Amino acid sequence: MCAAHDRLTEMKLKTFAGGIHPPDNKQWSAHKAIEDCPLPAELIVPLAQHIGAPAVPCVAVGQQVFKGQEIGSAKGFVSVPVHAPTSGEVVAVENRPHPWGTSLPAIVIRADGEDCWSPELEPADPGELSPEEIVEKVRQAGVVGMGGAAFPAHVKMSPPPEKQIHTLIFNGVECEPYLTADHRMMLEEPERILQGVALLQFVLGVERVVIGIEANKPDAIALLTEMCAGTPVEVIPLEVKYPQGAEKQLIAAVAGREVPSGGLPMDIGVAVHNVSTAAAISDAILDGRPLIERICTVTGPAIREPKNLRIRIGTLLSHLVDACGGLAEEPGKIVLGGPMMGFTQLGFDVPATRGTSGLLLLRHEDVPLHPEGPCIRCARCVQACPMNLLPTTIGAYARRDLISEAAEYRALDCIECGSCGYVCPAAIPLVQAIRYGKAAILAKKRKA
Amino acid sequence: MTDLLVILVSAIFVNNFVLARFLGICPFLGVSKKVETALGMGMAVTFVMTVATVVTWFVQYFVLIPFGIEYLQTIAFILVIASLVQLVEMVIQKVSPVLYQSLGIFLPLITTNCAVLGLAVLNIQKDYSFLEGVVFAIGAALGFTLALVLFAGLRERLELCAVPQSFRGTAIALVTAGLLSLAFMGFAGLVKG
Amino acid sequence: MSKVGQQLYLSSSPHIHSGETTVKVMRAVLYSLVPACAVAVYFFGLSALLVLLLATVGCLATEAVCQRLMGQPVTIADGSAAITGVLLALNLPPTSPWWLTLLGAVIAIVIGKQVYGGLGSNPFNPALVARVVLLISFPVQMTTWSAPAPLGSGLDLVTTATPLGAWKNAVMLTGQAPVELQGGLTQYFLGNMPGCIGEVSALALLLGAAYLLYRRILTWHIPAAFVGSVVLLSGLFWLVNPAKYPSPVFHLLTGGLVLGAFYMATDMVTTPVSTRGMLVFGAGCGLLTVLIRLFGGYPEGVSFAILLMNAATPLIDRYLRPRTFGVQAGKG
Amino acid sequence: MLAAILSLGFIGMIAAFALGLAAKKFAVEVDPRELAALESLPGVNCGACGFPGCAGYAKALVSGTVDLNLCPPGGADVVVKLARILGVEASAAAREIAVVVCQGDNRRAQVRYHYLGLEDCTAAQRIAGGPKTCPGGCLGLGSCQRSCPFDAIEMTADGLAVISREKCTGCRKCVAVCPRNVIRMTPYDATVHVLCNSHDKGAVVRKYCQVGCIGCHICQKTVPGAYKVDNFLATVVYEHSADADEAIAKCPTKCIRDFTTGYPDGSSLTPAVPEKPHAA
Repeated sequence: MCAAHDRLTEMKLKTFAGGIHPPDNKQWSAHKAIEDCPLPAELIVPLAQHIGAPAVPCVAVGQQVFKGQEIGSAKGFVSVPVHAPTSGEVVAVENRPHPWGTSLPAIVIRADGEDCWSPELEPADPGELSPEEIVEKVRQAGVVGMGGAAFPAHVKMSPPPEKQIHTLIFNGVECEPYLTADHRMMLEEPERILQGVALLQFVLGVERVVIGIEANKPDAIALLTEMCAGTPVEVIPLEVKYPQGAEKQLIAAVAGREVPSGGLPMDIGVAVHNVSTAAAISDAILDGRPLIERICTVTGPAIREPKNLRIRIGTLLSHLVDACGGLAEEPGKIVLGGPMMGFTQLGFDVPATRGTSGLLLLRHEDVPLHPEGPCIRCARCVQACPMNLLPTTIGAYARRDLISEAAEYRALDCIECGSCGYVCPAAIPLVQAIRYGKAAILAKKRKA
Repeated sequence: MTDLLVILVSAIFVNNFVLARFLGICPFLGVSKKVETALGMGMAVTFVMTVATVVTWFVQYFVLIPFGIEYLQTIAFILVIASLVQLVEMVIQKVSPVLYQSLGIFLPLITTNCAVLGLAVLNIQKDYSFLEGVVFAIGAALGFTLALVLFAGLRERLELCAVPQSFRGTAIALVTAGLLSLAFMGFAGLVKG
Repeated sequence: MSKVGQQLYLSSSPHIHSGETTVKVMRAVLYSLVPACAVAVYFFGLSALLVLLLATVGCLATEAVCQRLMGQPVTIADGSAAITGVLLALNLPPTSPWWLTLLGAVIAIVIGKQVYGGLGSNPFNPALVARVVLLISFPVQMTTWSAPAPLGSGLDLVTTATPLGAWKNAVMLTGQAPVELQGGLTQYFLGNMPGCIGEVSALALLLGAAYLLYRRILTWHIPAAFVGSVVLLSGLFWLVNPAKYPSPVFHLLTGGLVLGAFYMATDMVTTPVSTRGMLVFGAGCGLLTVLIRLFGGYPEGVSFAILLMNAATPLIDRYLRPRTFGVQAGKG
Repeated sequence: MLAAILSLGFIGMIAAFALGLAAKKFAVEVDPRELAALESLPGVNCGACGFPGCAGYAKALVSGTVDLNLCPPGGADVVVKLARILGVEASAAAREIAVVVCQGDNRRAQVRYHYLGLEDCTAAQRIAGGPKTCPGGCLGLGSCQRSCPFDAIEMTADGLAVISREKCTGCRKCVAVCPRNVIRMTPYDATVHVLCNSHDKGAVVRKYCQVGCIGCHICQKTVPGAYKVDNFLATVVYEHSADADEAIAKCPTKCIRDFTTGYPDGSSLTPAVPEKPHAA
């Protein structure tokens, strides 16, 4: 392992232009094996957990449901169904606090403690399935991108015929500081991942398959390299730099090509899936099980015992905190996701969703508080921006409501990775300003 | 050849019409809020200046001097230049309504623009030949455009600055113009023009 | 688990920060100027120290008064006014009378900075604005130079010409460069020559710049492009006529070139933000500097060159944006 | 002398001829009514009419497809002028002004988290629905103030927007920019308003705001017809609000206010409205 690490540091690692080097703070949980989070008494399953149209409830209050039973149906192509994370009774279908900041429709299930799988779910033999059947099963299983964005996986698995995919990239980068969920999964459940990799490779009919992993996970790189020996799958170590795991930056590092502005990876014949998504696809086909649980890193200086938990979708954050020994200290910030792109929460009464890769609890003293000052045009944000934008200029235009100017400086190309905000010595909320500008640009476009 | 180059460089940098001779301040302040407009204005001025030089040169040497009525120079030049600008205005309005809108009321301003008239008069004063005169005109116009575009860039940037209330608008524009002129003084003595 | 109260912070991402602040950046710049100031005091004695102190205190006081008058919070602790003060002092002759120094400080802060809205808003480098205003308004005081009189040497400051001034005079009178000027390059490097307080010792300035490069406050682009274009252009003239034009090394070590290239032209506020823009900015500064030095009326062109390029910065920023990821070159 | 007259005359003739030719060749049709309309508009280019600046509105007016009363800053005078120019019947718009229907500044209404970020209400609203517990209350970050082309909005020290009756022209820019819809257009002549925007039940409102409407119906009972209570929130029925001020003293949470007697607490604006016609 040590030798592997040395080799990694000697090699000229692939990466992208720009980016930052925040302290990764993964030591809190990187060595902690995945633990099953105790089943809570009540689960709150939001109907909107993915990008696209929310699911529509298909169960009634009082109904008994099995674990894995569909409780919300997909509405439209870019949408996925949601499933009961455990067996029990539907006690409410109503608006509940949602991680997105408002109250949104959710199905509340009181667990009966049996945790009994739906008898309708059956494993399938992938050898007997056509690619279309696999995609349909993935859709039915509600699999979404597990890196955080939660984009329905079946959409990425069914590119239009004119867009032939030739490179399939699996994202094991996990560049967000603090988070170790993917890392632990690669170490502990590589079979699940590789089965998913094989399935995706079959569905998309690609020649080149790559797993990209940041070089700060030498054990995972060594393990997967060993397991992939003799297969067409190549494991590529990548330079430790944020946002190495952003889709476009990962493609640039691995394939050396840029996704065109406003386009999708499939436009240049590439598809990217998270390693956890691959594992979920494997579950969906080989076990017939829908996506009802995921690995979530509960970490940060304000939690007593940081852990990597296997959680049911719909578990309240308070339950996760309890499972990690409670709070070490009054938290100053509750972040769902990583510290660079995660969303702050008003409390622990919101459920974890399919996109919840981490719960980060910062103490009061960890919250960057120094007041915003004027921009001194130091250009750090320009150097850090992985999209080669001028964040300070876009931000300045956006907050003065000069929307067409912000658009001219290509605000819509921003991936909101937060690199600019991280480096800004004047503590200008650049990402927020650019987001504001992007929303205004899109609103203007809709109007026109 | 060297003479022409000296005339050109001198007119653009050393004796910049706006920043060293302080001619044409009105459009300099008026049409410098946006770089695009400034460029359009610069082109309009370049065109007017060149044509005005040609025409006034002929008027001077083929009308005024032969008839011995040099004392009518100013009136004759104004007459010629004013009609010219009218012409340009009509053409632009027809050909490029967008440019016309952004130049707005400033096109007619070139009519009585001291830069254009000053150029024509200077040309005669300096005893330039026809070719020298044209080069001088182009240099002056380029210098005007350069100053205008630089200034427009600065003003666009000022839009994003927290300029104190009492200095907003013309006040800060004038301060900036002063500083720009100060910087241009570095060219002093660069060529004897 | 404990109840979460109203003490939570909520914000947009990111939720961590590098810890770099404007104040830290400004302080680092101040630290980096210490060697140059020390050398200046060594060579020019107490009069240099006096100018340094007067300029710095003058800038701080002016900034405080301006902000108080405008009803804004007083932010002189951020260090930016102090930097302006020190840089202004470094751009003045060691024998500047006290009123000249103070006037410069007021001009720098009021006209150079505060009328534009303070830190981050000024289009021109405030210290250079002040220097140029003084140079044009008080040419006698601003071009009275003295030979260094190192501390302890017992010498008095004697009026003499700067190397660049001497060269220009000689060329104007005889058309030939004086031979003896080329000789003292090592002395020039150390700072043993007449000139502005801060421009004499290339060594001390480079030491400070190295620290800034290490702290990643400076990037190499502007200084490299500046120095590179000066070497290239002056070298060209030198090769054509070495009897008349001084060598590139002479250009580099005399006058305010090192001070300009590493400190004045790298003022973040007044320079482009993109890498390409910085290179163009630096090259433009170098080009203008050499042109003004060799052909202009003033012996030294660094200040004017930088001010002119400051003026061009918005245009450079506008037309030399970095190529956005995923956008083909030449499209948008 | 003759030479001078002749030569100048000759030059003038040529110029006139060239111009005349150009006027024919490059003629551009501009409706004179458009110019006249543009001239009579105020020229502040505020965009309240929904067109790009006054010139845009003038153009649209001439096309005859839009109403004459879309220019709030211009007021009734402009409508009359436009009607004369365009030869149509004037339908004078009653003057409307914007009112912030909230008194819950940061002292009187609960703030549920420390907000870090842009000083902008729309941006703050996106962070978990905004830092005020009240779902409808003024966030106090001043987006409306910055959007106002007439400098009519004041932000109090405790974070509450207050709109000056005198300066407001009714352009509705603030209404469009407010993410919480707490700014309403009201008839200028109506000076009594219920300053609350929360539809929560009384008990809930009491928990997070000292000056919120609790839906107690007392105002409605005191001055029948002048108030209506809808979903736990009272509003003034402006058509019948002549005696609405009689309920002010009865309101238990003091959320009804007559703007002629004073703006919300903390505002430095002074009411400068002549006494109401019926109060004699």
